[in-house]
Amino acid sequence: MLKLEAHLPDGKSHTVEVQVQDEKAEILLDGRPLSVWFRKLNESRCVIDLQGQMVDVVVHRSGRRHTVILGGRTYRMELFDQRFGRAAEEDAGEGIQSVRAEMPGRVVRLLKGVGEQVRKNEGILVLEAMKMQNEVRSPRAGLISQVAVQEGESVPAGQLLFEVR
Amino acid sequence: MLKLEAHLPDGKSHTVEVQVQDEKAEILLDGRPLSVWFRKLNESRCVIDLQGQMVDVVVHRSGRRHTVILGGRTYRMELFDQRFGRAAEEDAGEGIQSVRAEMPGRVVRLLKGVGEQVRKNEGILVLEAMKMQNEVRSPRAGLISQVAVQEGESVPAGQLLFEVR
Amino acid sequence: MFKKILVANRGEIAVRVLRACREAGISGVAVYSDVDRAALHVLKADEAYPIGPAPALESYLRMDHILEVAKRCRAEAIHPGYGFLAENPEFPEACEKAGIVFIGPGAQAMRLLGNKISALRTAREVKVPSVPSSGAVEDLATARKLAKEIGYPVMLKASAGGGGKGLRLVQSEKELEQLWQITRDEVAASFKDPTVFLEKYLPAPRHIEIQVMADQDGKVIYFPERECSLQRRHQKILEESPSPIVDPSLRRRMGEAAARLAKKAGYQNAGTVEFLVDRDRNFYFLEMNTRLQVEHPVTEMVTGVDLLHWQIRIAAGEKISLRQDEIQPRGHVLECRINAEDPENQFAPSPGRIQCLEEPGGPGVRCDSGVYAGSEVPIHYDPLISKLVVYGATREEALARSLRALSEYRIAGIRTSIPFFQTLLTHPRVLAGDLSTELLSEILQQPQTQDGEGWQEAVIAAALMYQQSQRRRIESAPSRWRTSAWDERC
Amino acid sequence: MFKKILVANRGEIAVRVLRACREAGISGVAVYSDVDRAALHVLKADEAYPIGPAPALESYLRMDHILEVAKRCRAEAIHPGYGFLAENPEFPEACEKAGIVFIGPGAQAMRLLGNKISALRTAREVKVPSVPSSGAVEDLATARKLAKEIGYPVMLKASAGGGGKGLRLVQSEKELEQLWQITRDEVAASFKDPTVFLEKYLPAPRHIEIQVMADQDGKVIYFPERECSLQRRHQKILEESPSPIVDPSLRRRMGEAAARLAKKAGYQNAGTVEFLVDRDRNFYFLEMNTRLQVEHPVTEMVTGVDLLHWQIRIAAGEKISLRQDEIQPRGHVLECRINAEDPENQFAPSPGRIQCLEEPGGPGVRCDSGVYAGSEVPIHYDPLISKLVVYGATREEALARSLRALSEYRIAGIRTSIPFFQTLLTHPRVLAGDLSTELLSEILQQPQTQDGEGWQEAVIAAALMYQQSQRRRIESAPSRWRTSAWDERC
Repeated sequence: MLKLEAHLPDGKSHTVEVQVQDEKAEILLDGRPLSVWFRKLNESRCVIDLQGQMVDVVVHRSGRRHTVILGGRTYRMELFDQRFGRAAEEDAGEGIQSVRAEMPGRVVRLLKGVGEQVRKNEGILVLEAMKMQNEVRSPRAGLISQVAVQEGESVPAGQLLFEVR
Repeated sequence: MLKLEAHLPDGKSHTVEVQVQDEKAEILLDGRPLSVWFRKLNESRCVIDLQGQMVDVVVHRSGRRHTVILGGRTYRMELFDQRFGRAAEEDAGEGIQSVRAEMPGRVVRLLKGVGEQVRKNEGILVLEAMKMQNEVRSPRAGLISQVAVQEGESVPAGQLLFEVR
Repeated sequence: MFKKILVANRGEIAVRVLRACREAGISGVAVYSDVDRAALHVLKADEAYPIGPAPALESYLRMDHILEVAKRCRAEAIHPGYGFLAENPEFPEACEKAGIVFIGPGAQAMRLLGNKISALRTAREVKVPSVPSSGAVEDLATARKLAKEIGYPVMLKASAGGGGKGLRLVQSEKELEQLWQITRDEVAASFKDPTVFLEKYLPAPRHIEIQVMADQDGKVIYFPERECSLQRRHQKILEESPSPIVDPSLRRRMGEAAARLAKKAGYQNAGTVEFLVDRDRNFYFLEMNTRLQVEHPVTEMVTGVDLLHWQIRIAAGEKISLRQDEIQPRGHVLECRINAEDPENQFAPSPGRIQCLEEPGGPGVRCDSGVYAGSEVPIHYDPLISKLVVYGATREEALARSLRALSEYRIAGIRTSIPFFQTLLTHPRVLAGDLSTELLSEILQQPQTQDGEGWQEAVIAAALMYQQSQRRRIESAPSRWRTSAWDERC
Repeated sequence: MFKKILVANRGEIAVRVLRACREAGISGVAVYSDVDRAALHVLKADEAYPIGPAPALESYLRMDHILEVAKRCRAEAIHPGYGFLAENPEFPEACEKAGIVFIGPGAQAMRLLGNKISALRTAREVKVPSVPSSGAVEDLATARKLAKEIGYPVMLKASAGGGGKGLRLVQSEKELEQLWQITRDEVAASFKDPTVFLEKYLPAPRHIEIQVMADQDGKVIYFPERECSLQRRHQKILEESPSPIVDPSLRRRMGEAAARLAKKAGYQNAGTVEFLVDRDRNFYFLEMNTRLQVEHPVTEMVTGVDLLHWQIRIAAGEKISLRQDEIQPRGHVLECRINAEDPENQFAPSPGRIQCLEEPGGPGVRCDSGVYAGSEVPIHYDPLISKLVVYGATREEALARSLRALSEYRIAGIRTSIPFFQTLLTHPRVLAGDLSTELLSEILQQPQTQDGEGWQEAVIAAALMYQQSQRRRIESAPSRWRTSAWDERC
């Protein structure tokens, strides 16, 4: 049985254990047993019979992050495989937190500088991509310990933008 | 360089050799060299730059048989990989020729029996599937040497229907 | 209004009904046979229940199973779609007994109009023209007189006829005299009943039909005609509205005739009155379809009226609020029925798994599809997988746009009638609107010339994709067994 | 008619134009930047040519490259789409010099109407109302007098203003007296030019626009209005026709005003006159868009007229054969702009590869898409990937159907604004048609409540798909390296 931990955007987490035999899946969701019919259509799509309601589901995965489209609605979550444990960086609620560019773009404006105190969700800089400007915010309250980019600079995806501690 | 022989429905055949490096493909079509840009999108789809016209192509393969949808038109062909040679049964223009059910269905009527002389494309039996009746025809002129099914019988795909020699 | 509707059908029509339910805020229930467990109509439903094995007789035709599901899930109404149980008067009766609303006409009207003889009688009662014919004719003198009345050419037919026997086309009185005795003898030899009669011969008629809608108060409205002359083995394959030969006056006369018939029969909900139309634009009642038809989207697109929504509203007791004069055609609409069949192999069925599916889009294009990428087209049901319905400001624009849309389809895994439509919609007689119920078989008898263009590109594409698959195979398959497994898979 | 047209654009609008070309039997030529080599517009074209690197300044904005391609492939005309070069008067001039027809207005009309001041002057000349305002005001006494003429509330504004500085909302004469000197001082301190003036304040106005079409003979027709009040940062995101507040009389008056302006400016081809409409249904000229707009399909669907085909015909010298009274709205049409952006993260751009794409279908649904499954959404261009245009017999039906259609989208690989529309189209004020240009920012300020339903099913689905991927991984990956490679890929 594969055991996973699902982290939802509302901060809650749940355990889910799955075992699949042909098109039958046995599931333990937070310990509650469920039995569902399940057919995988391709890499990103499957059909699940949820006791009378048959739904087709699109699941897009990027590392631990999963986007699930179900019944026309979009759900996001992170899945942690209990076999591998949770990566250390993810647990780092304390200490230095690095923020990287989610996509390539251009740094239009710096709103905060090194040494400034910031609140959680406070805007630190403005990135432009696809003709839109977007504030990149601090994931936590703290002190800006590094700003790794300059105004006007173009950054690739994954580039370190700033650190807060 | 991979060397293939393509058999078209009009009876003509052509040789094609391909070599691919990243998104550049070098091709010899009946000895004529061509260089095209090529990007595979997924298992059944690709985009090819045919010297100014960019086309997306769907290729569906079932063994040697290929169905190609290109520019909204459908092309069919068989491809023979020169490394493996051509299977003996395919070369059998002479001798006994077996005809199998292309899809599951029900035998509605037998039109010919064992020992009857038939012309090429003459109907031998009628198969029903999807509320439609379809004559299965003889691939060549000759004598019906075996009829392997009965009227009213349901047959799976691939089931031997009859032999003509 | 209903809170929950069960759809007693599958494929594109079940999807159509379920979409209407969702748009009306009604819960939609699907039923499915074993092979349809992951079919599109099941996925579009709010609830779905199994009703039996694949053969329709054991599932979609099982009234008892369907009604049991309806009762269990507390559906208040059932929509039958077309085919299966849609025109079986026992079904509305069984629904009534179970306290469930049948979305369609009552059993009585269905019986009256479903039977050709009583339908014809009803049509005559309300002066809806039908193909002129004599009663039984005993002797040549009477035959001569009646043939003159009907007008040549006429058909000399055995009352008990069938299979083309005892059937003669008679062009003139002289021919009648020559053929009378021969036909009599042939009929006497072929059938128990030697009676013959005369019927007007319609050379190359058109099939033109009128959609009607009637509410529970007996208000009947009619819609602009649909022409469905292009048929293969009596199966419509291309429909359009308006008809290239119908003018406003004929439209009104046909519409009023259809409405009279529906009213006389006490008809409720959606139905279609089919006519044959001859070269002089006379129309003759053929039969009535007591259900929503495959080609209903043509009417929806040309009038802007949603027939499904009205079907549901009427069944729920609402009155038709549309005025007859509000229902006007705008532009021109064509429908191609996309079947899972192989036009290059006598339209043989082509069931299987759809590997890749991309449907056309953009202006004026409506796809009513019953399949999706990854779904199975089973062998057990009819081959219609999708309807391509296309609007144009003019017939010419609708034709050109249909061709554009057809060229956008990408379907792999099964064969479809799409290449056939690409040829058909460029045929001079189709372009000219010069249609008849015989045209399609004439076209199909002509050799289908496939020009040689494009094969080089196709060969290159196939070779490149083959090469790619081989590359992967070589990299990932260490054993001979792997190689074979791969061959199976593709 | 032209034989070949080059489309100087990308994305959904290039696809739209190329579809029109195909339908008209015209060869369509695409141009593409390096990142767009396999983009949908390239695949829809009969020919395609590269014009430079990804940044628009080096490709789609390079007139010289585009004209060189046009000359080389012998295109007779160029369609600019919207954005990029569409409203740059130098482009039609350069086309003319190169002997190529520009499908759009002439450079002169474009200049006249593209400049706000000369456009406003032209509007006044033909009595098209604009927002009432004073000239420069020197003293409080004059201000009092002029404010009374304009009518309260008024805005007190700096001529040189910008960024909200020197901008005061004045509700009454008493307020004017209080604010006059403060504002004057602030303006004098903020700007070199201390001039202030008064302008009528329109609280929560609606954005309503009129599509016009003019041929080379100067015949101008107008179309039923589009309401585009729902905007985010001045970007329209939802458009509809008819407007919930426009009646036939207002429609005619706005249409005639727009036509007068186009005629006065010697306008040719398609254009749109934008108005603000206040609560008393007074309309005020805002600006004119001298191109085809993103939201043109709304008008096409509500009138049945193909604007693209007419654009091409007019550019080829054809006269408009449509009569003004033939152009009538039927039913109701809504358009949702589907963007590659993340509505749960301040609408951050979401470029990337589209892994899976299924678009809605069925009755009343039109998708104008610029992407396909497997295509890349690059970071360099605007985030519009598709437009969902939906027809209903009524506004209510169009809203319900839009929600149904939105629920049918399946897009994986990028994030889109679809979930946002699913919330927006259930907002009471949107349902009531109680719109204004300020509504969307009000809605966005409210906390977006996401109810907790469905997460169990989502977690189960994600876990099952993860399990399946692990199964394959375990079976096929013998080494640690393989495992990491797989992780990268997913």
